[in-house]
Amino acid sequence: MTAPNLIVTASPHLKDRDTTPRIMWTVTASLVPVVLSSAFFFGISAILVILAAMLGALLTERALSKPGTLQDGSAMITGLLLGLSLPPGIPLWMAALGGAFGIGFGKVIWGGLGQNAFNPALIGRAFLQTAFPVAITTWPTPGGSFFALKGDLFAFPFMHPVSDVVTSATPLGLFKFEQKLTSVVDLVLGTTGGSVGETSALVILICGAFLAWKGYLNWRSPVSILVTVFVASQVLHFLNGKYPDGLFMVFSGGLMLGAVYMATDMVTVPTTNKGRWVFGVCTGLIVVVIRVFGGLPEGVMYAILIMNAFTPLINRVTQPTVFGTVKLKEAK
Amino acid sequence: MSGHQHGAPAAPTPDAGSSTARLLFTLAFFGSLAGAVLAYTYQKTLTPIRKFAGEKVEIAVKEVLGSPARLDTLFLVGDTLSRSVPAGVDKLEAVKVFIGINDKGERTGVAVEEAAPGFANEVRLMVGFDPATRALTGFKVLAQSETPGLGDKIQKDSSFVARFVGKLVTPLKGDKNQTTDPSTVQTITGATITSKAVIKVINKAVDTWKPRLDAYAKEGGQ
Amino acid sequence: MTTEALTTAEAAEPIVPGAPPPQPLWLDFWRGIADDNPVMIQMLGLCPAMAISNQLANGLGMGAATIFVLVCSSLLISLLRSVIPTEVRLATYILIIATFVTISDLVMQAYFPLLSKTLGPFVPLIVVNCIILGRAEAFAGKVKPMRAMADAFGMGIGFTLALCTISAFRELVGSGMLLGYSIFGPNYEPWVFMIMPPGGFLTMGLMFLVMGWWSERKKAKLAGVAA
Amino acid sequence: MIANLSWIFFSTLLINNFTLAMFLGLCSFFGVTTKMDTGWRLGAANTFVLVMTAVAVWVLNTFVLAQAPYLRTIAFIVVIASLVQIVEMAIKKFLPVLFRELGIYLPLITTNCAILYLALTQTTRGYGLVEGIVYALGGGLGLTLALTLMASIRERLDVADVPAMAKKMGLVLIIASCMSMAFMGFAGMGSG
Amino acid sequence: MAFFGFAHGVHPPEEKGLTSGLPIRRMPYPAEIVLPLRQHAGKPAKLCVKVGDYVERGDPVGLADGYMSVPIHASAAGRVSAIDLWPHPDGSYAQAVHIKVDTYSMQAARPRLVPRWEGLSVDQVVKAVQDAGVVGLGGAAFPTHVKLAPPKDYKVHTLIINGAECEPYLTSDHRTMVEYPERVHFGCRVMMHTLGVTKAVIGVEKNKPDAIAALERTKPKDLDITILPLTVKYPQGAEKMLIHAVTGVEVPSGKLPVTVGVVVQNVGSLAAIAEVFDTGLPLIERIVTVTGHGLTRPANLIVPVGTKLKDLLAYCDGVTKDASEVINGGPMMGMAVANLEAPVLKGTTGIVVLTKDEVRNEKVYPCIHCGRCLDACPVFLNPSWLGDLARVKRYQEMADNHLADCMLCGSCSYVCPSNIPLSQLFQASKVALRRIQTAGAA
Repeated sequence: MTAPNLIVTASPHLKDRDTTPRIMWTVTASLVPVVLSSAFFFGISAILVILAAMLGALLTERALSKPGTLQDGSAMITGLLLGLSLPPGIPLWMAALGGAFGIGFGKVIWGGLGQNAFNPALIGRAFLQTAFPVAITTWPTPGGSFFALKGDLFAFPFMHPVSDVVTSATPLGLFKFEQKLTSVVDLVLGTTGGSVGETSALVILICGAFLAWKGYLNWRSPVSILVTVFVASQVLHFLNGKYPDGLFMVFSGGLMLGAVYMATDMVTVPTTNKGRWVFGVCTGLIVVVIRVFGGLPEGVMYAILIMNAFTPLINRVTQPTVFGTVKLKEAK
Repeated sequence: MSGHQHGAPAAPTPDAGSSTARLLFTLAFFGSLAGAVLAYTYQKTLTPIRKFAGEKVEIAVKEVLGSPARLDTLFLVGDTLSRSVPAGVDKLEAVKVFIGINDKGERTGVAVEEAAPGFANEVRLMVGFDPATRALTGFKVLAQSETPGLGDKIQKDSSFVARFVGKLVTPLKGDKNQTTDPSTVQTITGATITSKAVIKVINKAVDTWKPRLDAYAKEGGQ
Repeated sequence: MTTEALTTAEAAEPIVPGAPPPQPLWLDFWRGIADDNPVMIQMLGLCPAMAISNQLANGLGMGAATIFVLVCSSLLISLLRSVIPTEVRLATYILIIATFVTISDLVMQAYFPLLSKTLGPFVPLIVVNCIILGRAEAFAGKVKPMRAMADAFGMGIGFTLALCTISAFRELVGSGMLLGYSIFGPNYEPWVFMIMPPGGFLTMGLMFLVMGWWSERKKAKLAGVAA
Repeated sequence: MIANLSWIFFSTLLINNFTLAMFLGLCSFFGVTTKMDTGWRLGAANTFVLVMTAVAVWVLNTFVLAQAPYLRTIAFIVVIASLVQIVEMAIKKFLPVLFRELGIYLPLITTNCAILYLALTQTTRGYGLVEGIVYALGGGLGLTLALTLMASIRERLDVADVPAMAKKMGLVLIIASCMSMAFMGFAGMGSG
Repeated sequence: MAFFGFAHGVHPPEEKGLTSGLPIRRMPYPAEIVLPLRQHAGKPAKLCVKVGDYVERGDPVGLADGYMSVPIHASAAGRVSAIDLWPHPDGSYAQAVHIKVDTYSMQAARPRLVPRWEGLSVDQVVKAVQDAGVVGLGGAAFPTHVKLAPPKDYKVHTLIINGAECEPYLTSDHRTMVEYPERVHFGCRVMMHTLGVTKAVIGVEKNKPDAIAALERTKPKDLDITILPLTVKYPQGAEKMLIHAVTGVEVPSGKLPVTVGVVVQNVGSLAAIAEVFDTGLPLIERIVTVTGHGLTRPANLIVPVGTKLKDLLAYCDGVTKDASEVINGGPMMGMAVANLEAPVLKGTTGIVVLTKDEVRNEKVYPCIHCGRCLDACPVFLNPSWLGDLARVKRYQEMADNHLADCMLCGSCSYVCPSNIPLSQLFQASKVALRRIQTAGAA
C-alpha cells in the first residue's frame, strides 16, 4: 500500500454543496428573466440603466475593497437590483453614482460583505431619491421602439437632464395624486409606468418562487410582507372605499421586487425565522402606512430600510430558545 | 456638568466652604445682573425686531393684494371681527385680516395668514383673495421647510405663484397637467404634496375667513 | 502691586487644582484650532455643526455668535474666578453664558433678521453647546484673562472653521452655490441630499473618515519607520 | 383636537425626529450608544425629563415669563438644570436600583440640547399644556428610538471587520446618515 | 412518545450503501498490535505488563485506575515487544503497549469463569463489566459500567438503546443489529435487569429496515422492548436528540440524561456486554466500518483493538489515487488522522477515506447571516452569532449564550455556505473558556 497524500482538516469533513458565491450567482441568474422583461417593456434604456448601475457598483467594489471580493457576486447583485429599481429614463451618470454610493457607504465602509446593516442597493436608491428627486420620479411610458432612448440617459455627468421625457405616472402615483386605479391585469403583466424591473409582478414572483424552491431564498419575509400588505390594505379598503384594495397594493409599485429580492437579502434581515416574520409584518405595515397616509406614493424602499435599522434589535429579541432551557427557566 | 470634561475634578474650596448666605448672594447678584443687562438689551432691540416683523407682514400683504392704496386691519375677537385689538394681546401677535382698499375707496381684496402641514413641516402662507368672487389675488409663503430645490419652489418659483392669481377657490384643485379650468392649478412636478399643501392652505383660508368677513359686512362694518 | 507680588501670583497659578499647565499664549490660541479642535477632535458641538450647516452663511453666522459668547463669557468668568464660590460656579457660569447668548440672539433678531430666522432656535441653543461650558469649567475659571481669551478665540475659530468647512461643502454640492453665488453654473444638477439631514451626517462622517484615513496613514508610516 | 395631537406626536416621533432630522442630543447619540441597555435607558430618562420640562415650561410661560420674554433662555436652562437635579435626587432616594443603572447618565441630560430645544419651540409654537406633553412624548420616544437602534447596530458592528479609518467615528455618522435617510420615508405623512 | 424525531438538523448524503449490505468479516491478525492505555473517557489505564512478557488473548495489559476507568486487554496472544509513546488517532502521542503477535498461537483465550448474570448483585455486574473493559462503542468511549449504576437520587424508568447511527458512511451498528440481534437483546436484558427498569426502547433510523426487522424478529417475548423507527437526520444519534425523539422530553441544559430518568446505551456496547456474560471475553475486538470512496474495497470488519490503521487499510486493498483524507469515526464528528501508524481503538466506529472532491472547500467567506446554521443546530443555538463572538474572542459572552450546550455535532459547519469552520471555532472557544475559568478560580 502506498502512503496517500494525506491532509488533516477539522470536522465535519463533509460540506453542503452551497457556497456564498453560489447563492449570489444563482440569485443573479434568477434575475435574468426580470431583466429581459424590463428590456421588453422599456427597450434598450432599461439595459443601459442596469449596466450603468452595475458599473458604478462593481468599480467601487473593485477600487475600495480587498482584492477578490468581486468574485463573490454580491456587488453584482447590488448593482443589478439598484438598476432594476430606477426609472428607465434616469441619466446614466446618476445610476452609476447610485451604485457607487450604495457600495461605498452601504457596504465597504461597514467592513464589506456580511457586515452592513442596510441593504446597499436600497441605500443607493434612497440616496438618489433624496439627491435627485425629480429625475428619479420621472417615469417614461413603456413600449415603443426597442432602440428609442427614453429620457435623457446621456446627460452630461453632474448636469441637469435637458431633453423632455414622455412621461406616464406610475400606478401608485396615479392613485395617490389623481385617485385613478390601474387594472390588476396590467399590474401583473407589467404594462405600466414604473421602474425598470418592478413593473412585471408576475415575472418577479415566478423567479422568486424558483429561488425559494431551490432554497436560496427564505420565503418567510416575502410571504409575510405580501400577506400583511394585502390584509392591511383590504381592511382599510373595507373601512373606507377611498383607500385602494389589497390586490392593487400587492401588485403595484416596487413591492414585488422589494419583497422578493430586497427583503430577503440575508445580510440585512433577521437571521432567525421568528425574526423574519416580525420583519415581514412590520415592513408590510410601514409600506401600507407610507403609501396610504404618507407624502410619497411608494414606500417599499423606505419600509425595508427602516426595518433594516430594526434588524439587530429583532435579532436580539427573537433568539431561539436553547434546547433544554425551557424547564430551567420555569424552575427559576 | 458638561460630561465631557471628566479630567477636571471639582476644585476644593480654598477657604473651607463658603457660607450659604454668600452662595445665595452670589447667585442672586448674578441673576439680577443678568436680568438687568437683558432687560436693557431687550429694550434696545425691541424696536428693530418689531419693525422687521411688521415690515415682513406688510410686504407680504402688499404683494398678495397688488399694492393697494390703503390697508385696513381687522382683528379677530372670539369669532367675530373688530376694528380694535382684543384686550391683553399684542398688536403684532393678534390674529388679523388685512383689507386692501384702492384709491377709489373700493375693497380690492383681503389678506389672511393660514397654515397647514406640508411635506416636511408646516407651510404658512399669506393668502390674498376677493371675498365677493372667491378669486385669488395671490399668496406669499411666510414659512416653510420643504425639500430644497423641489418643494421650496412654492416660495422660489415665481411662475408657480403666478399660476394661482385669478383662480377661483370653489374650492381650488390641483392637477399634474396644464389646465384651463378656472379652479384647477397645475402642481409642481415631483412636489405634488407640497403643491397640494398650498392649495389646502388656500382653501382653508377662504373657507374660514369668508364667513367671518361676510358676517362683518352684514353688520355694517366696512 | 510689586514685582515680587507678581512673581508670587505667577507661581501660585498652577496651584489651582486641575488648572492647565502654563503655556505660551499662542499655543493656547492654536490648540483650539488644530490639536484640540472642538468639533473634529473633541467632538463637541456636533448638533449645531450639522443642524445649521447646509449653507455657508449659516455657518459663518453661527460661528460668529459662538465666538462672541465664548469670548465674552470666558473673559468674564476668568475675571470673576476668585469671586465665584466653587459650590455654585457651574450655576453662575450658566447664568453668564445664557445672558450672553440671549444678547446675541436679540441682536441677531434685530439686525440680521433673515439669518436669525434660518438659524432659529439654534442660537439660544448655544447655551447648551458643550464647548462653552466645557471651556469655562476646564480653562477660563482657572486661568488669567489673557489666556482665557486666547483659548476662547482659538476654540471659537476652530469651531467656526469646522462649521464653515462642512457648510461650504454641503452648500457647494447640495446647491452648486457658495454664499448664494452660483459656482457650477446654471446647468448643475444639485444633490439635494447634501442639504437634507442625512447629508449633514454624511458630510460630518466624511470628515471623520478623512481624518481617520490620515491618522492611519501616519500610523502606518511610523510603523514603517520603526520596522 | 385628537388629529392635531396625533400629528404633533407622529411628526415629532418620525418625520422631524429630534435626533435624526433635527440633530439634537447628538453628544449622547454618539457617546453612549455602544451598549443597547444604556442606549434605551438614557432615552427613557430623557423622555421623562422632557415631559417634566414641557409641564414646567408651560407653567413658566403662562404665569411668569409673559412679561419678560427676554429671560426665557435663562429661565429655561435654570429650570432644566434644577429639574435634572431633582429627578436625580428623587430617583436616588426612591428607586435606588434604577439610579444605579442610570446614575451616570442623568447629569448628561442637562446639556442635551433636545431639552432646551423643546422648551424653546414649545414656546414659539404656542403649545398648551396637553400639546406640550404630547410634543415632549413624541420627541422623547423619537430620541429613545434613535438611541436604541443606533446602539443595537453598533453592538452588531462590534464583531464586524470595520476598516480602521472608519472605526472611531466615521462609520457611526454614516450609520446615522443611513438611518436619517430611512426615516425620510415618513415625510409628508399626515398631509395627504 | 410524541415525537419520533427532533427539530432542525441536517441531511448529509448518507453513502451507507457502500457497506450496509456487506456481512461482517473477521480480519486476520496483523503482525503487531498497539494498545494505547488511553482509549476511553476518564483516567487512562495503569500499565501492568513489561517488555518481554507473554500475554494470551484477553489478558490485561493495563488495569482500571479508579472508578472512572477501565482495563485494557491484549487483543491477540504474543510478546510485549515495546512500551513507548505511539501515535494516537487523536493526533497526539500516548503511552502504548506493543504486542508482537504470536503467529503460531491458536489465539484462544485462557479458560475463564463466565459469570451468571442472574445471580449477581448490581455491584457485581458493574464490577464484571468494568473488568471486561467495556466502554461505549458509539465513539465517545464512556465507561459502560458507570451507566449501569446511576446516582441513587434519580429514578430511572427507561433504557434507550441507540441504534440510530446517523453519521454518514458508518454501518457497524447497522450490521451488528442485522447480524447479531440476539446479542443486542441479551445485552439489553442484562442492562434492564441491572438498572431495574421494565421498559426499553431501541431507536433505529428508518433507513435501516433490515435492522428493524431483525430486531423485531428476535425480540424476547418476556421483555417490554420497543423498536422505534426514527426520522433519518443528522445528529439523530446524539444522546439528547435521541431522548427527545423517544420520550418527547428535553434533557435540561447542562444536565445528564439520568435527570429525566433515562439511560442511553449504544447497540454495540450491548453486544459487548452480551459477550462478557456469554463467553467471558473482555472487549478486545470491535466491529469497524472501513469505507469511503477513497478506499478500494470497503468492508465491515471485526478488528482486534490495536490494529494499526495502515494494516487495516492494506487489508481493504489500500486507498485509491484520489484519496486525500482518512477519518477516524464518521465524517461529521470524526477526526482526520495524520499518521496511519495509529491503531484502532475501542471507540473506533469506522474509518472513512474521503476523496479530494469530498473534502471541504477551504475558501472562507464572511458570514452573510443567512441563518442556515440556526435552522441546522439541533440544540437551537445561534451559531452565526457565536461564531462572530468567537472571532473577536468574547468567550464569556459565548458562555452566556449557551456555548456549553454545543455538542460539536458540526451541523452548522456542514451547512455554512461561507465555509466558516464554526464547530472548530466552538471547540477552540470551549478550551479557551475552560482556561479562563480555571485561571479565574485559581
